[in-house]
Amino acid sequence: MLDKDGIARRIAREIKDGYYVNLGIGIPTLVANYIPVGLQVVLQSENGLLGMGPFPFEGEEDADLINAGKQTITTLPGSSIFDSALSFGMIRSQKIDLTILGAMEVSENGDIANWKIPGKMVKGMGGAMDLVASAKNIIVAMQHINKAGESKLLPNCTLPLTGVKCIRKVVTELAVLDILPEGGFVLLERAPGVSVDYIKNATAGKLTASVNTPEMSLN
Amino acid sequence: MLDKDGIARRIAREIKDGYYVNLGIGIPTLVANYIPVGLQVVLQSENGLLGMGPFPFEGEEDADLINAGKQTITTLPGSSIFDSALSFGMIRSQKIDLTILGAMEVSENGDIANWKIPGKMVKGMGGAMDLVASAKNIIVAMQHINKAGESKLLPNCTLPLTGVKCIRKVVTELAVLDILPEGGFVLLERAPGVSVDYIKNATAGKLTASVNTPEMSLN
Amino acid sequence: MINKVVTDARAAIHDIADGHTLMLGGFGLCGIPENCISALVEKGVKELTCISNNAGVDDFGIGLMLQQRQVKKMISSYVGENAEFERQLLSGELEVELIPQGTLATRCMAAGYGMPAIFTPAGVGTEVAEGKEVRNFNGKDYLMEYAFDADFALVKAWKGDTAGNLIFRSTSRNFNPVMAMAGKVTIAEVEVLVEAGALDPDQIHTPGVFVHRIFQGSDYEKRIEQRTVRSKAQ
Amino acid sequence: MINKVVTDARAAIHDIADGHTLMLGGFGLCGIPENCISALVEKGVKELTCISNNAGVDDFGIGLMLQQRQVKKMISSYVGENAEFERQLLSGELEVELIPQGTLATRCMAAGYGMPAIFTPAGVGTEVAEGKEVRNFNGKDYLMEYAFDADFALVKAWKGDTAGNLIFRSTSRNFNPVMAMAGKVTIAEVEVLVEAGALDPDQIHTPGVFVHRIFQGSDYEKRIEQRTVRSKAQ
Repeated sequence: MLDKDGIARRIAREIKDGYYVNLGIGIPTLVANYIPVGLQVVLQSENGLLGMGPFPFEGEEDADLINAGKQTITTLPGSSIFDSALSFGMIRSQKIDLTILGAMEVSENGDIANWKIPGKMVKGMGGAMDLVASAKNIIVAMQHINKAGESKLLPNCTLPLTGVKCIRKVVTELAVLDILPEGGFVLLERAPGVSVDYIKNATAGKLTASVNTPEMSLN
Repeated sequence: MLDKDGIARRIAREIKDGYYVNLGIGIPTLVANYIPVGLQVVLQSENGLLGMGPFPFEGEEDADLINAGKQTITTLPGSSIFDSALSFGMIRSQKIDLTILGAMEVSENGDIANWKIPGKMVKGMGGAMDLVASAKNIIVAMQHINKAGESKLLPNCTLPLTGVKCIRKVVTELAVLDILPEGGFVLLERAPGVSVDYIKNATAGKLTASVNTPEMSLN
Repeated sequence: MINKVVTDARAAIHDIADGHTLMLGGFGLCGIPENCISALVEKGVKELTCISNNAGVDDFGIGLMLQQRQVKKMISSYVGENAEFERQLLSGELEVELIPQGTLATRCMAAGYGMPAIFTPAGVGTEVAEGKEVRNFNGKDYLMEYAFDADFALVKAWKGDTAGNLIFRSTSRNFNPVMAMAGKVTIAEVEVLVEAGALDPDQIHTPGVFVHRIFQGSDYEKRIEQRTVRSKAQ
Repeated sequence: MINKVVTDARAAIHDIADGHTLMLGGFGLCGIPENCISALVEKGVKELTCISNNAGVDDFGIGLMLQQRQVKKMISSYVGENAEFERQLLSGELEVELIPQGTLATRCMAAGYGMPAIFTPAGVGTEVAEGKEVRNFNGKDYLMEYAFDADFALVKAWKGDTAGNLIFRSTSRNFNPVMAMAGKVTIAEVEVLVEAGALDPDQIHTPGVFVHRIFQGSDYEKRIEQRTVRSKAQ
C-alpha cells in the first residue's frame, strides 16, 4: 500500500520530457518532489505563473509570490507571470499537457467529484472545474477507500460533480487504473504487496482486472 | 465654406477636458492639431497606443512606433502600449469618449458608409466597423457634396454600410448637423459665408433648418 | 494625460453605497486592495455584492467586511479558510454563488472587452450548469456565461502613475488586471505612485484608460497565508 | 524550462505545407515576421490561407508571397496600398475575406483563450453580418463570430528567451501576442534571443507555453510605410 508520497512518486513517472504540468492542492503538490532529474518540465500555477520553483529559503518568502495553494514559492529562470484570465485561457486552449488533481469520488465513466459535500463542506471548486473540462490529460491522485472503508471508485458519484466523463487515469494507495472511454475501470498496476482481490473488493465501480496485473515499479 | 483644416478646427471644439479620443484617417487626423491648449486629452490609436504624440523630429523616426494610419509618431509621458485585442476591447467597452472618422455617405437615420465602392475600391473597413458599432459618441468629418456636386448626406446610403443608426453628428465644409434619433438631419451651424438655402440644396436627406441658424465660430 | 489621482482610500471610495456590486482583486490574501477594504469597513456600507476569487480569512481581507456583516452576497470560486464566512453561509445570513475560477476571470474579462457573454466548458454537466444555456461547438459542450456588471472594481497594483497606468508585481497580479478593465468605476491603490512618464509604455499591464481613480496606499501588511520554506541546510 | 530554439527561419517553417492556414502578425509593415516570410517565399509553398490585418505592400511583407501567387485566400481588415493585391483580387485569382479589425483580433484571442466563439457588435446590419447569427444582449445586437483555426502562427517579437517567452517593442506588438496564443504551432522570430532567466517574469508579454519554436532573425529591414516627421525648427 502506498503512502501519499508513494502515490506522488508513481504519478511523477507519467510526466514526460517537455511537459507543462498543473498540480492541484494536496497529494498532487507532492509530485513536484519526484519529477525525474533531467526532464524539461514546467509547472503551471493557475493563479498566474509558469515555471514554479521550490519553496523559498527561510527569510526569503515573498508575499507577492504564491502558488494556487497560497504557499510561498519561487520562480525559475524562464518563468513568466500573467493574469488569471490568461491563465485559464491557456488551460482552456489545452496548452497544459498534464493536469494532476485530487478527488473525493471518481465514477466508472470518468466523472469526478471534489468540491463540495452538501450540508458539510463548501470550500468551492476553485480552478478544478475549468481544469477537468479542458485538460486533455488528467491524472487523479486519490484514496481508494475512505476512512469508513468504503470505496471512492464508484459506479456513479454520489457527491456534486466537478466534471463529467473527463478522467482517464487514477492513481490510489492501492493501484493504477485506467477508465475506458466506454466506461469501467481497468486495473493496470498493483501497489507493492496489494493483491488483485483486495483491489477488486475496494472498487465499487465496474472493474476489469487481470490476475496477472503487475506490481508497480516506483523507480 | 471650410477647408479640411477648417472642418478639423470646428470638430476640435467638441473635445472636452478628460476625453479619450480616437481619430480616424484623413481629416480626423488633422483634429489633433487644433485641440485647445490646456485640455487633458488622450489620443488612442487602435493599433495599440494610448497617448499618441506628434510626428517625430526628422531622423528620430522609429519603425516600431506608428499610428493606425501607418504614420511614424511619438509617445507622450503616460503613454501605454497594448495588443490589438485589448485595443478593441477598450473600444467595445466604451472607454473611448469620442470617435472622429471620415465617411463617403451618411444617411438621415445615422447609417454610415466608408469602406467600399463595389467594383471600384475595396480597401477594407479596418477598425471602422468596430468603432461605429461601439462608440457612444461619434462625429463624422466629411465632404457635404462630392466632386460631381451630388449630396453625400442622403435619405439612404447607396454604398455598402459600415454601421447602422450610429451617427449623431456630422461636420462638413458647409455645416454642423445633428441626426435625430428618430431620423433626419438638423442644421446646427452654417460655415462662414454659407447660406441656409445652399445647405438645403446640398442635403439630399431630410433636413430641418431654421432660417436663423447661426454661423459657426472657429475660435 | 488625464490625471486620475485622489488623496486616499476614503476619497476614492466616497461614492460606494449600500447595495453596490464590487469587484475586489487578489488571490487569497495576495494582491488584495487592503486600503480600500479598510475604508469600506470604516464607512460601514452594507448589502454589498462582492465578486472576488476568495473571501479573505477571518480577520483580514474581505473577512473584515464579513465580520461587520457588510456583505449580502459573495461571488467566488473558493471560500475555504474562513470560519465566520462558513457560519454566515450555513445560517443563511450570506448568499454565496460559487463559480469556477476560470469562469470568474473570464466573466471579468468579457466585461472589460465589451463582450456580453463568453463560452466555457467549465461546469458542463454539474450544478454550475443549472439554468444556463449549453451550446455545442465542434462536438464539445460549452456553457454561455454572461459578462459581470460591477459598479466598482477595487484593485491593488505595485506601481502606478498619475495617468492611471498600472504595473503589478509577481503573482499579486492575478485577478487585478481583468477586474481593473471591468468596473464601471475602477479604483486602483498602489504601493508606489509616480508621475506620468516614469513608467515604460511597453511594460504597463493596465492602461490608464481603465482606471478612474488612483492613490498611493499605506501600511500594507501583505499577510502570507501559507508560509512554506525550505531550510538553507538542504 | 523547455528549450524552444531552432536555428533559423528555414528550420522553423520546415513543415508548413501547401494548403495550410497561417496567421501572420504585424500592422501594416510594423512588426511583421520578415524572416519567416522570406523563408516561405524561398520554400514556395502554395494555396495558403493567410490571416493578417494587412497584406503588405507590393514588394515587401505578404506582398512578396502574393507576387509568387502563394496565397489562395487572405483574411484581413485593410488591404489598401497594394497594386498586385488589387489586380489578383479583381481578376479573381485571390479570394479575400474582409472583416473588422477588432473582430480579427478577437477571433485570434478566442482561439488562444479556448473560447469557440465570441460576440461583437461590429458589422451588425452590414454585409459582414450575412449568414451570421445575430443575438441581442441588453437591447443591443451582436454577431457571433468563431475562433480562428490556424495551423501556424508566425509572429515577430523584439526579445525572446530560449523558453519561448516574448517581449514586444512599442506598436510592433499589435496582433503578435494574440496570434502567438492562437496558432496550433506558433513560430516566433526575435531580434534578440537571450537565455531563459535573462527576462523579468513580470514583463513577459507572451508566456513561452504558447511558443513552439523560436529563433533569432537577421537582416531586419523594418521598412516604414508612411514616414511623417516634423522639422526641429518648429
